[in-house]
Amino acid sequence: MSNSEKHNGANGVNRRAVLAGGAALTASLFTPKLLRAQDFPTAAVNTTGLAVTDDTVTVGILHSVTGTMAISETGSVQAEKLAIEQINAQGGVLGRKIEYIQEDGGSDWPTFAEKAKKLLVSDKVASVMGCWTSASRKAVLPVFEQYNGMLYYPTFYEGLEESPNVIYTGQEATQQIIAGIDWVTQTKGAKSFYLLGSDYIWPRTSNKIARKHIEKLGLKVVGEDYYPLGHTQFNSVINKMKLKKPDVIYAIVVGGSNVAFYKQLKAAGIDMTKEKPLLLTISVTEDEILGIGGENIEGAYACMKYFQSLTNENNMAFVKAFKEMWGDDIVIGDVTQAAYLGPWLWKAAVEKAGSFDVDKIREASPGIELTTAPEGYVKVHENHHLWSKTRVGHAKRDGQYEVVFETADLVEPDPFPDGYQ
Amino acid sequence: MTTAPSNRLFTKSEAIGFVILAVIVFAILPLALDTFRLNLFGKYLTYAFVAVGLVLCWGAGGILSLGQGVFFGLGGYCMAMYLKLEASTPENTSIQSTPGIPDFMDWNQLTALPWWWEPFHSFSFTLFAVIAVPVVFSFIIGVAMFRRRVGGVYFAIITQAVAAILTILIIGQQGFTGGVNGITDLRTLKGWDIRTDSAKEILYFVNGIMLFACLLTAQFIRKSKLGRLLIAMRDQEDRVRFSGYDVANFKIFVFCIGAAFAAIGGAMFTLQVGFMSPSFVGIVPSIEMVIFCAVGGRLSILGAVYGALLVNWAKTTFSESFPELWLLGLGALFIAVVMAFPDGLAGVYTDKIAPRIRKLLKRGPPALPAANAQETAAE
Amino acid sequence: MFSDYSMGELGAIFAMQGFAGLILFSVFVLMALGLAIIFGQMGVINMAHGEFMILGAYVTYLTSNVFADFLPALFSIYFFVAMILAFIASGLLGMFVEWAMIRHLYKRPLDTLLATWGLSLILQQVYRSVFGAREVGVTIPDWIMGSLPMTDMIEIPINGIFVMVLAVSISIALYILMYKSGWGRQVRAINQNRIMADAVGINTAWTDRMTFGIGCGVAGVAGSAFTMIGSTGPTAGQLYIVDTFLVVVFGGAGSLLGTIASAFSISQAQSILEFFLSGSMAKVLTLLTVVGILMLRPQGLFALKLRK
Amino acid sequence: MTIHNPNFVLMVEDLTVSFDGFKAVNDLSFYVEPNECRVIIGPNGAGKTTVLDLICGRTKATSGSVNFKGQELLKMREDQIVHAGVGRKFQTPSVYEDLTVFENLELSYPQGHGVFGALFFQRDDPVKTRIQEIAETIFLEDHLSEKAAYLSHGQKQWLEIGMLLIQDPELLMLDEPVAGMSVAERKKTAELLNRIINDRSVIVIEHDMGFVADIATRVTVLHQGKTLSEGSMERVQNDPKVIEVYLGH
Repeated sequence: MSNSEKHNGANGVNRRAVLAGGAALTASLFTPKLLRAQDFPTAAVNTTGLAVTDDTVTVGILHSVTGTMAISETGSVQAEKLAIEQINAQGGVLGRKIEYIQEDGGSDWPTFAEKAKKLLVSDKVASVMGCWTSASRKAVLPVFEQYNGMLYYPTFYEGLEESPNVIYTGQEATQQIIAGIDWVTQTKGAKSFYLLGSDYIWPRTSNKIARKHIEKLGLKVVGEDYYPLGHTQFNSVINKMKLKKPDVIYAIVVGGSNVAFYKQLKAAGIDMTKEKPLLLTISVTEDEILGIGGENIEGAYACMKYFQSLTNENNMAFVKAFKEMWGDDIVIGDVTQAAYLGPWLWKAAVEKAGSFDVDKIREASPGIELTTAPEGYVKVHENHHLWSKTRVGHAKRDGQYEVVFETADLVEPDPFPDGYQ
Repeated sequence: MTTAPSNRLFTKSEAIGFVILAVIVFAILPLALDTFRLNLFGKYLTYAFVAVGLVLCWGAGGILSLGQGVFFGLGGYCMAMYLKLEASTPENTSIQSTPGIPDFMDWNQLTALPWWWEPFHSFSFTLFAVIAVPVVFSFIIGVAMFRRRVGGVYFAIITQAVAAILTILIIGQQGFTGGVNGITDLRTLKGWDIRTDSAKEILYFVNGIMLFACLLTAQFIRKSKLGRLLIAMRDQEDRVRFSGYDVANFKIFVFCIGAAFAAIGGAMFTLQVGFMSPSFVGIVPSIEMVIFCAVGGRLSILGAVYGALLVNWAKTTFSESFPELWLLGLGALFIAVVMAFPDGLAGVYTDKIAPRIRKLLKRGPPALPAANAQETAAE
Repeated sequence: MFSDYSMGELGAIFAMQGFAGLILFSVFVLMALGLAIIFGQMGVINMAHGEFMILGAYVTYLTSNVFADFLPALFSIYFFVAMILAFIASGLLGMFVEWAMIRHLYKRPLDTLLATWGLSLILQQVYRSVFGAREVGVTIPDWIMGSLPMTDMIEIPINGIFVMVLAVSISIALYILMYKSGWGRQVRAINQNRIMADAVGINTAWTDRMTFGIGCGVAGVAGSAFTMIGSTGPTAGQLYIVDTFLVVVFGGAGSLLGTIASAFSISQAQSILEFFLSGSMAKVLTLLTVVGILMLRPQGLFALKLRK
Repeated sequence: MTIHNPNFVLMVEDLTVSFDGFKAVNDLSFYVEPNECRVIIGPNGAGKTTVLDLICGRTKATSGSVNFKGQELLKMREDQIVHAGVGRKFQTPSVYEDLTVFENLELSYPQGHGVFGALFFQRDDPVKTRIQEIAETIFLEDHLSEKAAYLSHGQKQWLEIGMLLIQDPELLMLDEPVAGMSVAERKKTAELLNRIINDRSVIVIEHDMGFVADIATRVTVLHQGKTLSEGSMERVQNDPKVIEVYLGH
């Protein structure tokens, strides 16, 4: 793959498949009103010197293709490219084809900042889809604020942030956590919890919110443990869990540690299908199950906003198009879907504002609705996060989740939750 | 020739080398590059501090530390703590439950600034700490190891473990350190906005001046009797010991100097890049810093600067165009430097290029004095 | 923290925890044995040790796929075939690396460190290009992933027993190889005096290559075994390198017994601390203790006192 | 503990060192007088080099005492022992090959031995004169600006002796100073040693009996870490125990 060059959207992929997918989506979901470029003169829609011509508009894709985070970020890159393909197939944004410049963050935070700056300053991209870890987002944030760029950030994360220059397309912690804990206490009658996490900010913050909520419900947290990223030995903590006999193991383990944890849990005789204890996680998407092995995590519950197995029409078309573009073996996790929303949300904001200017997009963004999202209907909140439903999936042996619960209404994003800090 | 060999600070060719580097750093790069690229080169130059320290420790003294990232990080963190406190005024942080403390502390339910953060309100204390903290730390490690005659491979592995420990600690104590995200969103230095283009340019020059100060210090050490003792220790440690020197003291000293250089680099890194995170403390960056030094030539302080510039520039360029090939290239570079060019760029220069230049110069006036030939080989 | 539990429960947990410590011990032994040979006997610092382990893991992954596709009837025992293949693959790669690289660097131990670090980067990228950046899921036969219920509380994981048995058998095999066979005598002779060994007719070049190959092969077997408990990805090997080196150095280079003793003490310390503290702090305390002891006793636990 | 006796420069008493149970030096005692040249001889493995290692602090003794002019050397660091006035030459020539002869001698000049002393050490005239003087003594005055790596084996041995001389030690210990030298070099070395041992005490380990006879005041024969015989060259040569050890088996 060669980066840092302009890509016309359809390069290197099966154009027909994409068009078919895009068309299927278009046809089945809504009838787009075709916007023609000549109705929107470049000088009018681009007053800040962004990379917009009469026929094209350039955006940036900024993820890790190399390094340890490449494992996770690949799916996001694929989703963003798919969305761009489909938008172009429908006629682009304000009649202009989207071109993208892809940069590699190399799993290294200063590199992210460096490349973000390059995208904004040298390439003058109209928006950036990118970042995965909180650390990379924190590193680029000052750059986006200084040069007034717009970042579409796909990962579920710890919250505690609300930047005018970021649209958070994944869930923040309270959206993901509170609904899940309510569900497990109401349907499963859980009374005691054991919190486990990898040792960094997202698991720690999430567990903090979880603990407050559990205690608010009058229930008990019987243990809380953190292991360094990349840790591979979990027998001691599994023993502690056996001693404390929690009803729920609430696990936020990430990366390679995940694989070790679930394999060792299974080997220690904790059969998750028996739900004694029940395992609830917010960090294992279908992507992670590939590495863990479906047979090792069968019976666990995951709480997030999207599962590949969702059966609504939007999602069926999305999964079909995704597989046509990237191959049949691929799985789609929560973050991948959230990344897919980025270009669509940006398109909607541009069209609502009638301009590519970042300030106008920012103004236009709150209130934007997307009825075509694979996860269903979403809406941008004033705090730049998405209103979205939260769902609970039950892991099956084949590596997919069966959706067993879904919140009745959209959950309001609350990045600075009162009483949870 | 029965007179004593040259004892001047510079031989002629060394002086020329310093001048050329100064021209590159202070004239060519700033003129040729836009602010963005210049800032990148400024970042690369902060690694050169570490590489120069490694030339003293490893090339001259034979002490290979795989934990230089620790000192780079400590220096950088000290600076970042000061900048973060300045950025965390009660007005800026009014949305927090406890305004006036850094944001990550607030997220971690800290309600007051930890006592050991307090002194970092003072800029002069911070400047002191940038050097003192890493030096004290390296002194402790140095005393413990060199007094017990731990050297070579063992020293390398233990410093590596120290880097691992510090990384886990920083990440684990996120309420106090910012955890894996590091200390981010640094804005001003005594009210001066360090994010603007003009600030970046000024910082680049400050960085260059600091680097030359370190280079001159390193050159002075190399040319002093202490410098010759380091080489002597590397080759015949026992002989030095039985000539009445307390070998450990010299190793501790040079290790502390290396740590101080790395720390200055770290502080300049924080200023120019605008944040500090544990990813510069661990094993991988520490080993990469060794390769900067090896590529430049482990015996040449000027080579170390070129090594840091070249490897990092290549990293940026190649990872932009061929992200998949970059790791292969970096790996191959490690192997090539060790197997084919153990003296790095500086070695290639003295063996292959310098003789030709001299030949050329000899043909036409003014000829370089032949006496310098051997001295050139030493640098 | 224990007042709420009955004696029976506590007894069971301590038994389990002891067992967890033993598993960790076996994991450390498996990680460190290959390195102990290469570092201890040859003085080579192989920073690519983790990547040799991961090669074994990938071989296991491929073998499991082949068995699943072509020999489903024999799937339950594919693991043994995989371990042998892992040994061969990592061993051959090791011998190649020794021939191409290491043999030129015997006099410069610190340089082997840099060169093998370069090698590890290259191997990581090769794994990424061949197997993809994502972790691969190795399907383990069900019988290995089960557990033996001893009482209500005590359940012994079979993969733990498997790792332990493997660690013990490889240790014994290596012990016999190094200390009871003519070949082992040659290796040790070279370690003590290369020139002399050469002079008395030992084929030092071949012995070196075999030693390095066996060390890497053992790493491959370890990697194969770790598919049962850990992840298999391009960069997974990096997770092991610091622990492995500390185990070997702490034990005293050149001493297999020392390596085993050090694996035992570090694993027990870590396992016990993990039970009482959070995992991160347990790890920091363990590493600090090891580094502290190494500063006081740099030659490690079991170094011979030699006349220099 | 040994009480210092002003008649002796060095008093070695009950010195023992054991390596994992093997006693390389076993309960050894001997005494060296001022201006004496003591030669230690003995078969391979007798513990000769180990004795020197123990005196100069390179090996730590298991028990016993080494008293040098009233100071207990066993409790001192190597560099402190050197400063007390003990110089040691190793068996294989150990000079700094990457440095010039001048620099080799300069590093041994007894000044600027602390870290900062070395950092701000000035190469002034007394230093240069002294180096010139020593270089002449060790036949290397024409090689001062050459790298030590380019010297012949014998010249390296001389250089190392010169590096000791410049410190002007009261007790000089030489481990096989003529090993590997040509006949001509041997003669020159004997001459050199005869010149420099006059105003100090010397302990020499040597195999070459002709050379020993040339320089020795007294001879100590070591066998299995113990003194087998001691006295003048003539007495030792006629001692039946010595003959048995050297020729008996």
